[in-house]
Amino acid sequence: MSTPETEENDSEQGERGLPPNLRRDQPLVPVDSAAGRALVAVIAILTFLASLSAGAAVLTARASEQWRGAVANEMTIQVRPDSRRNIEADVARAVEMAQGVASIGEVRAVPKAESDKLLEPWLGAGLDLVELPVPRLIVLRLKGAPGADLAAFKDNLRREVPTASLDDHRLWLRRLSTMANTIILAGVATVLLVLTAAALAIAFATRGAMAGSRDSVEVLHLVGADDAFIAREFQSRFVRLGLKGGGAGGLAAIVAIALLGWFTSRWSAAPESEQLQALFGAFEIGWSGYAVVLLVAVIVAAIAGLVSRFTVRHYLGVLT
Amino acid sequence: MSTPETEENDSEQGERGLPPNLRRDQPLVPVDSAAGRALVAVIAILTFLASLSAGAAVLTARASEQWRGAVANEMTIQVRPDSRRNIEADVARAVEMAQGVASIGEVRAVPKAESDKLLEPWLGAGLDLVELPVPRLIVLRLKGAPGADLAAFKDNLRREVPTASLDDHRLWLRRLSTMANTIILAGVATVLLVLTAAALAIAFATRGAMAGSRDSVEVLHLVGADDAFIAREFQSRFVRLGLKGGGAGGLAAIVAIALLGWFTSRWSAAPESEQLQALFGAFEIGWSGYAVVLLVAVIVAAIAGLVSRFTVRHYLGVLT
Amino acid sequence: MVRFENVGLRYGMGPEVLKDINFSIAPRSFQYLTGPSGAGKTTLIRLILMALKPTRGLVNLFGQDVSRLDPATLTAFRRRMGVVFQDFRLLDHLTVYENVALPLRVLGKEEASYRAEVVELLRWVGLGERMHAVPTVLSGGEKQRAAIARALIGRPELLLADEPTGNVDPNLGRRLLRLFMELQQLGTAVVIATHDLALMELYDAPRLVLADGHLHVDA
Amino acid sequence: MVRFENVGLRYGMGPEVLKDINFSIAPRSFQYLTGPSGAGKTTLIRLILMALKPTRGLVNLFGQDVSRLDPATLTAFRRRMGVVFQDFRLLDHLTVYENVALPLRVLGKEEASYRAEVVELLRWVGLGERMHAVPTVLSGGEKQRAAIARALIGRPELLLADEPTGNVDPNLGRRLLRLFMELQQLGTAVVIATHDLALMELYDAPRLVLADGHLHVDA
Ligand SMILES: Nc1ncnc2c1ncn2[C@@H]1O[C@H](COP(=O)(O)OP(=O)(O)OP(=O)(O)O)[C@@H](O)[C@H]1O
Ligand SMILES: Nc1ncnc2c1ncn2[C@@H]1O[C@H](COP(=O)(O)OP(=O)(O)OP(=O)(O)O)[C@@H](O)[C@H]1O
Ligand SMILES: [Mg+2]
Ligand SMILES: [Mg+2]
Repeated sequence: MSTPETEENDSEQGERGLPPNLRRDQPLVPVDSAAGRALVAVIAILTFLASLSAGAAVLTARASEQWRGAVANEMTIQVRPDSRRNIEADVARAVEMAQGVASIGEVRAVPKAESDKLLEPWLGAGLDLVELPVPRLIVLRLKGAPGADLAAFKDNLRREVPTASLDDHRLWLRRLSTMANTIILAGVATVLLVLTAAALAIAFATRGAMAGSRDSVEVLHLVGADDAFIAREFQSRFVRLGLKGGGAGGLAAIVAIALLGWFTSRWSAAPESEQLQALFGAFEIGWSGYAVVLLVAVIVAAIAGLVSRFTVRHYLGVLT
Repeated sequence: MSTPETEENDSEQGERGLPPNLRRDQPLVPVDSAAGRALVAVIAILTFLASLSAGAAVLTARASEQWRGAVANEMTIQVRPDSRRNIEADVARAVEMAQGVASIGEVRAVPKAESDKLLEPWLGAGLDLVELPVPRLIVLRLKGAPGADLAAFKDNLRREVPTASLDDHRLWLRRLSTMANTIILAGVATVLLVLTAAALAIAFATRGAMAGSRDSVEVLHLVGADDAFIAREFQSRFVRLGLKGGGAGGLAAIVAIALLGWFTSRWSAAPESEQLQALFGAFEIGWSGYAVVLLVAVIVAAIAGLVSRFTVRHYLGVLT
Repeated sequence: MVRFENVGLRYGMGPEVLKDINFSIAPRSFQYLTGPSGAGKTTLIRLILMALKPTRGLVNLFGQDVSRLDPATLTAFRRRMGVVFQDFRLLDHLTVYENVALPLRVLGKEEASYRAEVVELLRWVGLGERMHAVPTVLSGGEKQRAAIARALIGRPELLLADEPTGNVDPNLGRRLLRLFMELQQLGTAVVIATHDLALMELYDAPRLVLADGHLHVDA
Repeated sequence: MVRFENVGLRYGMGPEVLKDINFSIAPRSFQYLTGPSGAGKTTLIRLILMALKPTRGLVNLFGQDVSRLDPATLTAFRRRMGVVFQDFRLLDHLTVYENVALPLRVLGKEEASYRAEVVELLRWVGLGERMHAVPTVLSGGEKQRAAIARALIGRPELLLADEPTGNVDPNLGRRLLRLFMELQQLGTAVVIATHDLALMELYDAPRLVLADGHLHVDA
């Protein structure tokens, strides 16, 4: 048994050599306790939720950018039929005028058959539109941003072809933007909410750990450790937990997003997906999306570090 | 000081009387520790998120029910203009026929001015539609569910008024339903995810508490407590924590939803809100919504009880 | 009441802490358990408490082989024993009164039925003034006395006390020894693990001496 | 080195545990601190450690009034003291080796620089075989020895030992006492709080006796 060894043994100590691995690289506060694992799990879950919300926001932002880009770079001239005028001549004149404007790149008069087709869903399929004097459309594609010459063009057009009107899709843009902004806002709000939740969870967990380690902290103080030393030990622990949780949650989110993308791409044959595709594009969040997810995970770890540092400092202040 | 009292004191014990409040109503495992508060906070946050998601799902479900109800209870007859026929006579005939059908309650021919207005956004505001032979609409409101007589009516109509066609809005219904179902599904998925998160958090916290109370559990065992007794003590603690957290989170969610409703109703003057109103109705979740929020809170508490019971039982099994 | 036959115990992959232990404890007997630090006194007590399973040999308790006990009997046996832990093992969130009343509370007894008894015992061990305190604010000796009171409150048939006087002054030690002796007279078998020679000289009783994992009896 | 002038202490709203305490500890001195259980020995040691503030009176440490110390000096003073707690206070998640090395580790020393020294001390107190174990699997006496080793490893100027032999056998107690005496010869002032009359008879030294909150010196 471990009755004390005789003094001769002590003199032999040099020859015996020292046992290897004396000090494991253990921090001074317990690391992988069950409470620590609980915190990692909660952080992972919160990171997962935050990442998914962020991903949804990015997805919507990207899709709405596409719409906005497409819609903002396009204008249409609508030529109304008028029994006293020749509509084909009016269309030709408007096309000609548009081609003369510097900031307009491409001009295409939509053939009557095509524009009839556009109206079909609204007027009913069976209607014979050939007989109907529907307005004709001319699609203009802009080069770069809308220039000042467009305003002049608008006036000219109104003067020369009174039945034509230039439409810059403001109404559509606004509707789409409201929709997209709401989704993005909800996503960002969720991210903020979840990050707050994570910060709270970490703060409470740090408090819990500190209360549980109250004795250890007192011992550390009494063997001569100063506050900075103790705070470092706690903080390094919580940053580690935060990184673990954030990493796991972020990874899970990336996998989930990738899976969802794969699913929707397989499912896109179904007619129901049309609507979603219109809203969310091809359900691809791209590199920027993955970067945002990673960013969220990193922010969670950073929050873990900051919050635990603050909590530990505060608590050490209370103790002394 | 507390040096032992002499034996004379002991014989006096009866006269002295017993001190009151000897036993506080403390459970045998610590209740309001910092770790416990951390768990309450996390549960509250998760309940809040789950309740909000559930609220959003209910909101969408209610709104979509309204659309679906409105759309499903409505049918339209479209009467196409035909240069060889008198459109007003056709409309009158179709109205007359519709009024003869048992399952159709109300029949209203949309006046030309009104149906022109419906087309305006699509054809451009400046268009003089008086000259335009646009189709005419007759709105039919059904009594109850669509009956078998409607099919007969459809055939009759086609025969007697060839320019008229009955539209039951299937396309619209499908589009709206897809959209609404997606939102509801996302809401339900979030609720499930968050409930899983809560269950996990509670399981880990119970494990943590049990590991932290390992000594207490051993002491309880050794002074003669059986597993059922110990499990009851732990479980009652965690159910209490779950109720606290769930209650706080649910309350916060109800407040948040009420605030949001108030905000949107104030904000609804703004043109951007139109779109949202169309999707979500008046942002009122109603009693059923609040009931769902409460349900979520109760489920969280129930999960806390079940999960902690299971975890404690399992852990006690491991210990012995 | 307790009988060990060729009991051996090792912790994990370590060396054998106890080897070929043979002894028995008669009802109403009184004995010391002694031996150098680390000899295995606490281990032996944990074996009797069924908190450890022997790696070999037979432990017989109240006439039954403990290796094939069902949980209900195990709990029932433990309720017939009282134990003072070397490190006290009081529950820190309960008051001294609640700690001492614990063995009665887990039996499901009404508080009113044991209240007077608990208070009397607390006064006897000198904790009458401290019964509302939680263990964390007690002095070492006060904790030890609370642990002793908890072991005695159930009037066990077998009392196991691990170093019960290590943190109290000699006067108080004598007083506590008297308490154990009274308990024995009421019918309890008492085992006191101790290093305290002065205590053992105070009241002569058989000594179970552990050394190098073996046990011999000094009568 | 330590000087108390009219020191009084009460916990919270309780009675005064210490009243009008006057004494001083000279460098390189050796003394016992004794008194019945609950007399305030541990409290007095906590006052010297600056883990408690006196409710009245003056505590002077290393020539400075402790009531107006800044945190840095406080830490520096604590590094000049070594303490053996009555309840050991080892960190349960660290091995015995790591626990004993703790005072050196918090000084920021490299592990290689103190390794041999720590191992030697552990062997001296008989924990050579147990240095990789965590405190939870140690016997009571082994924990106590680890706590003593931790207090000694930094070669403090002032050693405060609270009941350092309550859980070890008399042989080992003598051995540990010898260790304290050696330390004193190397220049440390030693205060040993104990109830153990046998120990105090082994090596005669002044006794600070606490009773009813008052302190008198038995030279
Ligand atoms: N859980 C455990 N795991 C591994 N080894 C253990 C464990 N518990 C005790 N030991 C070892 O077994 C030996 C005997 O321990 P035990 O506590 O029975 O000694 P003891 O006689 O009570 O000593 P003391 O008088 O110091 O309390 C010691 O060397 C101890 O380190
Ligand atoms: N934190 C505290 N709060 C309130 N009372 C306390 C606290 N710590 C100790 N006491 C009380 O102060 C008194 C003196 O305690 P102290 O621990 O100093 O005694 P001691 O001389 O070390 O006794 P022992 O020999 O039993 O260890 C005791 O009655 C104790 O209950
Ligand atoms: Mg022991
Ligand atoms: Mg003490």
